[in-house]
Amino acid sequence: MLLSLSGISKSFGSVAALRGVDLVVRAGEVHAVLGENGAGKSTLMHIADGLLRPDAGTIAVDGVPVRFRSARDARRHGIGMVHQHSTAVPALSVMENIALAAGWPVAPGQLRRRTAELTARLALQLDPLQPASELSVALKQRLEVVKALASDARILLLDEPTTVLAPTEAEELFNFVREFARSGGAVVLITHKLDEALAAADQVTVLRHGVVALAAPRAEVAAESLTEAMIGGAISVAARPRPTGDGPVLIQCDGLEVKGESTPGLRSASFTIRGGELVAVAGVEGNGQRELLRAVAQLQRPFRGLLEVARPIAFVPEDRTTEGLIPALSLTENVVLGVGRIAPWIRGHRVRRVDWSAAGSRTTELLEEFDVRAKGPGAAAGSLSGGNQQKLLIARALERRPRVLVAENPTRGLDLQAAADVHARLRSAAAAGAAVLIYSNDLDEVLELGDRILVAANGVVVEAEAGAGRQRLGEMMLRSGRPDAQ
Amino acid sequence: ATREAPAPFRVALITPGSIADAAWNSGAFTGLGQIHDSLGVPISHVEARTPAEQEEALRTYAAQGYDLIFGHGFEFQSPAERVSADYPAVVFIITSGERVQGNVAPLIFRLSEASYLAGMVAGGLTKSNVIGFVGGVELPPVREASEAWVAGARAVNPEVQSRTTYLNNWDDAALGREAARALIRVGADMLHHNADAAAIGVFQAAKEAPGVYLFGANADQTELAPSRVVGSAVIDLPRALLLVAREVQSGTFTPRVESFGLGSGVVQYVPNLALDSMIPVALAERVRAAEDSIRQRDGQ
Amino acid sequence: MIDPMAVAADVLVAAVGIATPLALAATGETIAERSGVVNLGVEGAMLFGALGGAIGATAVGPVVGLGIGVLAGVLVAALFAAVAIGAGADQIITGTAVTLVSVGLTGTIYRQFYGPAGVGLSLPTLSPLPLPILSDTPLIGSALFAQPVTTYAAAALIPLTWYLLFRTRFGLALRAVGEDPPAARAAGVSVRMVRTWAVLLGGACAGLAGATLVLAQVGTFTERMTAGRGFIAIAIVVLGRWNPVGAGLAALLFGLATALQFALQAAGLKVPYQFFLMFPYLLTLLALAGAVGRVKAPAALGRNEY
Amino acid sequence: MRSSIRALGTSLLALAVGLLLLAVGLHLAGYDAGAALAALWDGAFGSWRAFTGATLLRSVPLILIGLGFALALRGGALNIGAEGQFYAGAIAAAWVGVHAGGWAPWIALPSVALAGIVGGTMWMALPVVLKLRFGVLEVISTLLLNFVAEALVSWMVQGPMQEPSGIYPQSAPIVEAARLPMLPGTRLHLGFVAALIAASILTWIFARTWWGFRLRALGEGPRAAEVSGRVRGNRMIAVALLGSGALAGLAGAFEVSGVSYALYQNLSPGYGFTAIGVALLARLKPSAIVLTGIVFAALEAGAGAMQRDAGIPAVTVYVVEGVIILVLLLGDAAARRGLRRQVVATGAVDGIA
Ligand SMILES: Nc1ncnc2c1ncn2[C@@H]1O[C@H](COP(=O)(O)OP(=O)(O)OP(=O)(O)O)[C@@H](O)[C@H]1O
Ligand SMILES: Nc1ncnc2c1ncn2[C@@H]1O[C@H](COP(=O)(O)OP(=O)(O)OP(=O)(O)O)[C@@H](O)[C@H]1O
Ligand SMILES: [Mg+2]
Ligand SMILES: [Mg+2]
Repeated sequence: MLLSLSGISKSFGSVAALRGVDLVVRAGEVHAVLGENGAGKSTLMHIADGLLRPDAGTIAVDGVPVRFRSARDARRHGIGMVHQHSTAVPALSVMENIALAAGWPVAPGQLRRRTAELTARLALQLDPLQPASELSVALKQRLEVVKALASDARILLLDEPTTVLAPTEAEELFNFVREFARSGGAVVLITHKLDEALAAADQVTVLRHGVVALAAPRAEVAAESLTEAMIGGAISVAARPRPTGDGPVLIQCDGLEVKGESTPGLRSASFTIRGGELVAVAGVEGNGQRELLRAVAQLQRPFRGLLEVARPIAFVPEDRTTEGLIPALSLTENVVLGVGRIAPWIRGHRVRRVDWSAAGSRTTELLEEFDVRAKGPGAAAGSLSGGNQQKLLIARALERRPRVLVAENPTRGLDLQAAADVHARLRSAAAAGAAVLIYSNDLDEVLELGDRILVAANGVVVEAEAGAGRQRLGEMMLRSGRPDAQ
Repeated sequence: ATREAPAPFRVALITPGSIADAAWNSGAFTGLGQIHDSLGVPISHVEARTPAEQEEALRTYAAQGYDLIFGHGFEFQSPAERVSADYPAVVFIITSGERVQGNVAPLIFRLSEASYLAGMVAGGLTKSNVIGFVGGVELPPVREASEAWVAGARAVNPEVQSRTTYLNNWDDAALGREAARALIRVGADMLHHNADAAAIGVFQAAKEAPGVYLFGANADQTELAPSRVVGSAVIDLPRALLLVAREVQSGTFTPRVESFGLGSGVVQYVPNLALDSMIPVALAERVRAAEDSIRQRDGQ
Repeated sequence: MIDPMAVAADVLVAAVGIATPLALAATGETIAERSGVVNLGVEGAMLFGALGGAIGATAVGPVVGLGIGVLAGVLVAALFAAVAIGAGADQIITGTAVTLVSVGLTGTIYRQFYGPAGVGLSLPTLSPLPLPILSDTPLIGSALFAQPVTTYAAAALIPLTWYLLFRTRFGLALRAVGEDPPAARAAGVSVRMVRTWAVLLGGACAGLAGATLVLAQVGTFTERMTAGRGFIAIAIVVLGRWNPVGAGLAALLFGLATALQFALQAAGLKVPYQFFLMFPYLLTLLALAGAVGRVKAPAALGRNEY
Repeated sequence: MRSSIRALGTSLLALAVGLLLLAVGLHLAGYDAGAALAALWDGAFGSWRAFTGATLLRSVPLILIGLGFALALRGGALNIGAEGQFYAGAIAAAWVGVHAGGWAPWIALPSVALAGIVGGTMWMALPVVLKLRFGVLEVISTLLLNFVAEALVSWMVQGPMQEPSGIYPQSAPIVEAARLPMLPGTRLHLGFVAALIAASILTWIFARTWWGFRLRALGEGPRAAEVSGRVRGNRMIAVALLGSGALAGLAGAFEVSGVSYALYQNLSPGYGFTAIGVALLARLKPSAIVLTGIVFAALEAGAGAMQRDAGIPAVTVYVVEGVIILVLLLGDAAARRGLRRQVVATGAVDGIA
């Protein structure tokens, strides 16, 4: 018995995030913790990592009760954590971030060597000298994993470590995790991907509304019983409307080039998207898809080529808390900010005013309609769980009644039900006549969602033939992709 | 109705800066103390640095029934005139003031007469024929002192070149030192100042540089550098303030332009006796003669 | 009669002298700001350092004066830390209030010692300490190598601080705290602890800077004698891009501009002296616009919520 | 509601403890602590004359500059240069005021105010250009320009704008028509009303307008405001900074046309810096800025009274002022912590939550 948490309770104000939760993790085991968004998984991990102090309950390591006053105490007891959202310090380099988390010495030459060794051993490539601020979300997550593994931890807490990793990377990570457990370590794995959990775990604990809904060895549970425990029923998936594809052309680009910030960017894209279509872009991080979407969303200026996009446009950024929402502002304020001045609650022409009560009541409706779990429209956006933040972002984007909807990794970190809901929303936006353009690091999502699929490789975006499968897309993604090689 | 006993005679002083400047403001504060000691009257002091504070202080003292209010600087002139219109019975004395209006009267110190004598000594002693002056802020009395210092030196030695530096500051002694060092670098070997506390740095600079001598201002500053201070241009502020206060208390005061120069003894050139031997007899003679003629002119 | 080479050398000497307390205070403030704390109390810490230096020198001697100056600076910084870090009050107001208290307390204490109209006391000062051979280098020799010991202290402090910030684990934690306190916390760093240490180190430097003013320059204490140097030091931190080496260079630039300003006034040019007074600030602005360019402050600077 | 009452209680308690400590300190230093604190109170609030002529009068520049500081900081920009903008406004206003001979008051007064606004705005233009073109942080450019402005005003009163006799470092007095009328029965000029109006306008802008909301969003989350709110950050910050300068310039104009009636080089006792505390303590809320502006002004007014009526030396009075501000801060911090425990923490763990 390496790590045991018993009777843990934790409230934030009037929100009871955890109520008497027990979790026992033994040496040599991978313990999956499942639960819908807001179930309390991250909170539990923060308590185990010394970042939050429980209101009640005890923690024991190796059977000895401990009290963590900071993450350093947890580190001292051999606990390492991969956070759901990046905890890298943006201004520091990759290797400095690792040194900070692992307590490595800071001499640059040595540090660089150790970092290179570690990333090579884990097969998670990172440039030691790159500032963390320049890393994409996926690379940040990679760094998060490397940081946790750098400090010789015996107990690893992984809070959704694979949400934006490429499939091969996820594979490598799980290999490592299993090896880690086999050599006597203990792993807590939080994920929303059931198959992942079932493949990797020895034990499963399901949290629901802050209490343990199910705890059993992997061998004794089936996928259906897990969803049952998580949401109290089966996942409901809305019927998939048929793509019409005969609407007007809403997005058109030809020979589009967009400069990237730290990557080569987009070197060539030529396609059109009509109203009613949902187009998904597949690609390994850093191959130009990000620049493509941002150019379509009018956030980045094309460098060359033609780009015509119908208005209004709505955009859902992947980085929820810095580009999407302002954590300190209320939900209503965040909705008002994102819907913009075309909203009905904007009054007056010469001096535009905001009718806050109209905005507030509309926000209340949206929370209801999109099943955003929050205390109310006045709650701070930062107090929402990741999944609920995402639902709010989608709700807000659709509130613009967009003709063009652009979304990056739209279901990252969402639980199964929430992801299904978001998918349904995106589809119905398309069904209502909008052109929807997304990219996702999750190939399954691309395959499931896209009426048409584009593949970004090496800055070149080409369309996959209808009916292309996993295998074929994978090949296209890895192609060297010179513009003339099509 | 019964007649109230007359309120006691009270005196107030408003200084435009800290009274720990070892010069202009501290002298007035000492004077206020002497008024209290000699006349046995209640006194009050306040520091007021801005026009807003200065007018408020004048007005408040007047409203509180103070009989005599010293505004210690020319900047009190126009606010005092405004306040005086509402409190005609109160006497306002403006040191370095401009003119008489109602019960507002200036008290003028011709420190420049003493600075002139200091300049004469400097002009006679300089070996480099360069003399320097460090000013705090270019206020009228400061500029007058600096001009008189130069005129005095030229009167003795037409070859003399003068250099003047302003700090825009009365507190920063380290800057005062740098200003003086810059003057010394261009050859100045005789220095004078009117920079209150900031001038302490001037003394330090002189102490560090061989062959450089200087002249104090406002008070006898020999103590600050006994081997380098040749003399000081001194205002006996306490004495002047006490004189006026006496008059006002006894009811004999009539508003007038009261001006103190060498003749009155309120302004003096005080030599450092320890360095007397430095000064050639002929030069000493000329300075004494100049002093006498100024006194006489004052007397008329 | 006047050798321009000698004058130039002397201007450099003055520049380094003027720069010394600024560099000391700015280096300390760089440490504090790198940890995310902007301490406007440096002005107060300098003043107390100056008074401590004066008292120490009166009682024992100039070297002890330096020590007491440092201690006084640390005490002022501790007051700031207690309110701004301990209680989490706004840093800017706390710094202003601490400076106000320091101006008042130093004045009050000084008057208690030396009377209400405080006579300037004459203290033994630290005379220049020429380094053999080096100080004979033409032009820059005396500017760099014939200075009081505090100038050498500043010169040593700058690389030491650089090492502390960029080559030690404490420095790494400190920078992390200044950029992203929640992330630093997730890495196990105690934000309050690190910030407190940073502020105390800053206070020590400011105290030394104040003592330098008294013991290496003026030779006495006067009320408000720091005259805004603490605030200039904060500008120098920005100009130096939150890097101790940059701060040292920026302090030198500022010292040079001030020394030149006085040299120009003393040269007797017929230009209103106010334009010379503007010179150091305009030069700094120019440097900011030209050579220095875009800079980013530590992201969590001035923020208390973590 | 309950929690805010408790918060108020905490800060009052802190205030009481702080004042007690202060009294003990003064007593130990050999002063009559009772008389000192009584004088502090009397000088600030003790009479209608003191309240209007000392406290409220001083609060005008503090409120105006504090509002300007809040305006810029709402958008995330720090204007440390109000002192300079104040002087620029004062110079411009004095120039117009001196040359307004023969104008009717209803032309002269608005012209003087406008001149102040233009002066303050122009003085802010350089930092804005430097920020937009060269990325120079406004914190430092505005700060440096304070020193330049001080030298400039010193030159003005000894050079081009010096009074006709050429002796005194001050401008000629401004004409009668350019002098702000006093509120009846007081020495408080009309600028106070203008400050209250400015506060209400700003309240309205922040609370009700689209522009004001987006400015706040920019300050709270610049990336999100630009990406999700399509706020053009630089443009908006530029406008906010210029507005900030305008308010400081207006304060300078009022000081000339309502108090000193001429340009002096020491018009401001550091309003620009005190006002930062005023705005921050008020959490940038305009209505609260009026209140904290009056509190800080009262402290200054009371400081004078402590010297006058209780014989406390000016330097010692600084200690009293500083300690009271620290005590206010501690009370406020304690109250806020009480509140935080009540309300759901916002963004406390964000980034790791
Ligand atoms: N700092 C906080 N302040 C207030 N409420 C919080 C805070 N952190 C979490 N909560 C609330 O606690 C509950 C549990 O949140 P937690 O982040 O643990 O969920 P989760 O299971 O990790 O969800 P997800 O899968 O979306 O990451 C949610 O209702 C959330 O809103
Ligand atoms: N939330 C949003 N998502 C995507 N695009 C948006 C969003 N809000 C505005 N836009 C687009 O950004 C551009 C600018 O929008 P808008 O004119 O509303 O902004 P604005 O700042 O109010 O403009 P101005 O300042 O000129 O009045 C338009 O092309 C608009 O369609
Ligand atoms: Mg979570
Ligand atoms: Mg527009």
